[in-house]
Amino acid sequence: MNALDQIFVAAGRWMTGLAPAPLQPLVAMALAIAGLMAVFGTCFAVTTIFERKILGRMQNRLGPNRVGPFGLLQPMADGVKMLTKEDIVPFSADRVVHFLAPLALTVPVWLAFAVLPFGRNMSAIDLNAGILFFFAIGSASELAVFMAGWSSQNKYALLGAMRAIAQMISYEVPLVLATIPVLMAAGSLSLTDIVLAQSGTVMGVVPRWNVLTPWGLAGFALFMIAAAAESNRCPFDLPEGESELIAGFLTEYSGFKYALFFLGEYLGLFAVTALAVTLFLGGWQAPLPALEWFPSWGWFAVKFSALIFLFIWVRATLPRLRLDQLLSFAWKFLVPLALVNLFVAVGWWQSSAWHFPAALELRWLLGAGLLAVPYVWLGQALKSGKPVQHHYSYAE
Amino acid sequence: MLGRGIIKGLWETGRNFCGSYYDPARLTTVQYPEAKLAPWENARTVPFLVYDGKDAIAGLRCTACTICEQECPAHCIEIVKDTAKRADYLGKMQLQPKVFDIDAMVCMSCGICAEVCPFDSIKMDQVFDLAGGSRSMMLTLKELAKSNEYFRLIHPTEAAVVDAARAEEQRKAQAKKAAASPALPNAPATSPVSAAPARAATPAVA
Amino acid sequence: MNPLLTHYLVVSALLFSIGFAGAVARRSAIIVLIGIELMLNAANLNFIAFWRYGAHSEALTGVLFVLFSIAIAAAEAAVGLALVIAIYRQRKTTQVDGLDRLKG
Amino acid sequence: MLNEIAFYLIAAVTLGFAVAAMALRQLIHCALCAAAAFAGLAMLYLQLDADFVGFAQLLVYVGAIAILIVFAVLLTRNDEILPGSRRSSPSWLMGIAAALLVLSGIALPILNSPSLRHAPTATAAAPVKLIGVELMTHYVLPLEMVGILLTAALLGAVVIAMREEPETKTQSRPPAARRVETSEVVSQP
Repeated sequence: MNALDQIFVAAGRWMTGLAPAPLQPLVAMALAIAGLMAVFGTCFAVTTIFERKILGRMQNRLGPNRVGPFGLLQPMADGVKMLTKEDIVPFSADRVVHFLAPLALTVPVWLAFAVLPFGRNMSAIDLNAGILFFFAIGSASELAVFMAGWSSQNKYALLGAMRAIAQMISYEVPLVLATIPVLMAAGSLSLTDIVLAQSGTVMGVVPRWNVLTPWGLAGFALFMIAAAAESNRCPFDLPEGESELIAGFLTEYSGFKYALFFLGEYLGLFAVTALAVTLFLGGWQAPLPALEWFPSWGWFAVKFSALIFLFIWVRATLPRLRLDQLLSFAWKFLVPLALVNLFVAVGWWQSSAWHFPAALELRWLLGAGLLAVPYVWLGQALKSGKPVQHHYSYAE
Repeated sequence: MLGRGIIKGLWETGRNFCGSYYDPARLTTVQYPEAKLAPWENARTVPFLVYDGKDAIAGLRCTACTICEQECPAHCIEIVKDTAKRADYLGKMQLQPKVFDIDAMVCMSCGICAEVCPFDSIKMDQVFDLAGGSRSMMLTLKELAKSNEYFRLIHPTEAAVVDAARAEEQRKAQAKKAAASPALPNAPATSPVSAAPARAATPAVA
Repeated sequence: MNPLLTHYLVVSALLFSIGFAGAVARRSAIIVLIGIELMLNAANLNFIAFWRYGAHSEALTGVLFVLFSIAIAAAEAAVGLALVIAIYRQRKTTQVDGLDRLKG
Repeated sequence: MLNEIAFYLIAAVTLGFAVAAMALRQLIHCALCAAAAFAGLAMLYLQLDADFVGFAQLLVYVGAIAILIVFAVLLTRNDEILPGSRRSSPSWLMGIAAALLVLSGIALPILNSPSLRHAPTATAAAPVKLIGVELMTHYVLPLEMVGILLTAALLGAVVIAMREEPETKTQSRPPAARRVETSEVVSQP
């Protein structure tokens, strides 16, 4: 069990050992980078094909099945198509910024993977402010989106970029607020510590994952909603809403640069999904001690794939929101609920000293009730809100 | 309550996802080159010329009257009349086309040519994978001429009407002929269409 | 070998002067604000450098000062840019030398 | 050695972007260069072992302030198209001279003081936990003040940038023409 669990760590150590001593730190870094890029690059390719197949199945279609067996080589065909297409830069575009925007989006996203623990002893760097690093890096993508939209000199691109920024900034708030109870529970900003804080079981059968507490469940839901919005996934994909904005900030991109944006978006989704696994689903931990024969990175992959499937499922189901719905959903629903969740989390720990019979059930009931009441109430308020009065301040 | 619609929607898509694996009837996709949907009976693409019997040129119904050429809004039909004449299914001597070209690139599938044809000769085809390697898609007489059996196959209702009408005319013509000169032997091929479709309309001049 | 404290301080001084030059020489109010931000950042760099190279790095004073400074810079930028936008709406300009009247 | 190369590289890039941010003609370019300079400073902080500050710098400056600047530029963008407008103020030479004077005033003493020429002390670290403890004990009052300040700044910014009421009245559609739209977020109940 241990050998299989640590196989990647051991392989990395062995390969590092082959290099001369002064170069070893560099080699270790390069290996970690290469490993991450290989795994998540493949993951990107695999996700694109499976997403299309699953979407097809959910709409009673077959999905792509032409290239290779069962269409599994479709990503390669897509890649060849993308990379051999002409790279068009609009005549009036700001060439330098237009060129830099895809890079500015993709590079930080790759960096974000550095702090995520994908298995036991398997994170590229273990920063003690890991999650802060993650969010700091993630905030750079807003600027990249703006660069793309502005440099294209296209009103659809600019509108798409503005929408994307408004959306990313709005949903970053519930994203971070949903994370805070987890950080408080673990008492650390290091993702490795957060995973370790979720080890063990309650009464031998229920894993001590954050998602299995009232505040964790609510936080997980909030986090996933905000994550979908952060990574421009359906139903929050209106920055590139093709029916109204052509392709938003991607309008003027083609060929390799478009492929980079596409890659960046999927990698962003992967990163934030991996973070959700780490924060709420116990990271690489097996659910029960009896299941620890399965390697930790395997557990991580299982949870990760399940969440990616959830995203695809939601994408197949829900229609796109309107912009004002999107923003009021963030500010009038998610943010207040995340704040309530914070209080529930504190109450949960404060009540952990209760020792009378059925204390756990009572705590659960209280926590769930405290969350359900604002949920219903805010939901009602959101639905019966006054009609939005549109006035377009800067479109005269 | 907020979210009930989401749950319902997720349930529906989830059911589709699982259902499409165990119930192939759910899948609506027809995988085109291997499997094709039968076209609707009234579907039409480019025109073609109907001939009777075995020989495409000899059995051609077209009499080179050029009505279709004149009526075609896109001017995609070009007919050159032949000088020689030949007898049609009623025994009348008719002209025949020497050249009959349809530029399928220009044709817009309106079907006016088929409407105006008094000889039920030009009809609308149903071939639709017409993509080719060149910009020219000039259909000549050789490609245009298709048998009556083919016509029956693609437009059974219309073909039955046309065949019945032609058999009736033929019958009348023969009756007239018989009345005029009873001594002469009968012209061959008068069997009704429905009885033996494959051998029904043997050319009158055979 | 690590860079000396002098290096960081010189970088900080250069950054401060660049920000100062921009704030003084450019006409656009937004550039002036960026210049002020750069000057603030130069000061922050000094704090961090002195904390790192100082004798009592366990005290964390420099780090915490910079954290507060960043928070204040954020507030300053928000209010400053809101002012720029409000002024633009009144005067249709953001050039600082065009804003020489007190009457609105 | 590696550290030193990294330092020179980062410092050069940061200063280059800072100069560009002050000197370029297009305001958006200036804003983007400023963002790059802020990111470079964050890297300098990281090199000084101040992880938390570096990430906070990235989060606040690149994630928030740069976006704010960019938005401000876009909202005031008719401004830069004025024909014949100069980007520098009339007395820009004086400004540059003053900046050089400031530079010499700061840099010369730094370069001339030998007491600053020392390598860093033993490894210093600012662990997150310690920062948190300090913020909650010694610095709890400043922390609260910053909280109040940020709230006030938020409200102030909204109030300042908010459009005056009469103007919105004249620009909105008349109530009769307005469709009744429910701002329903998700599907039917």
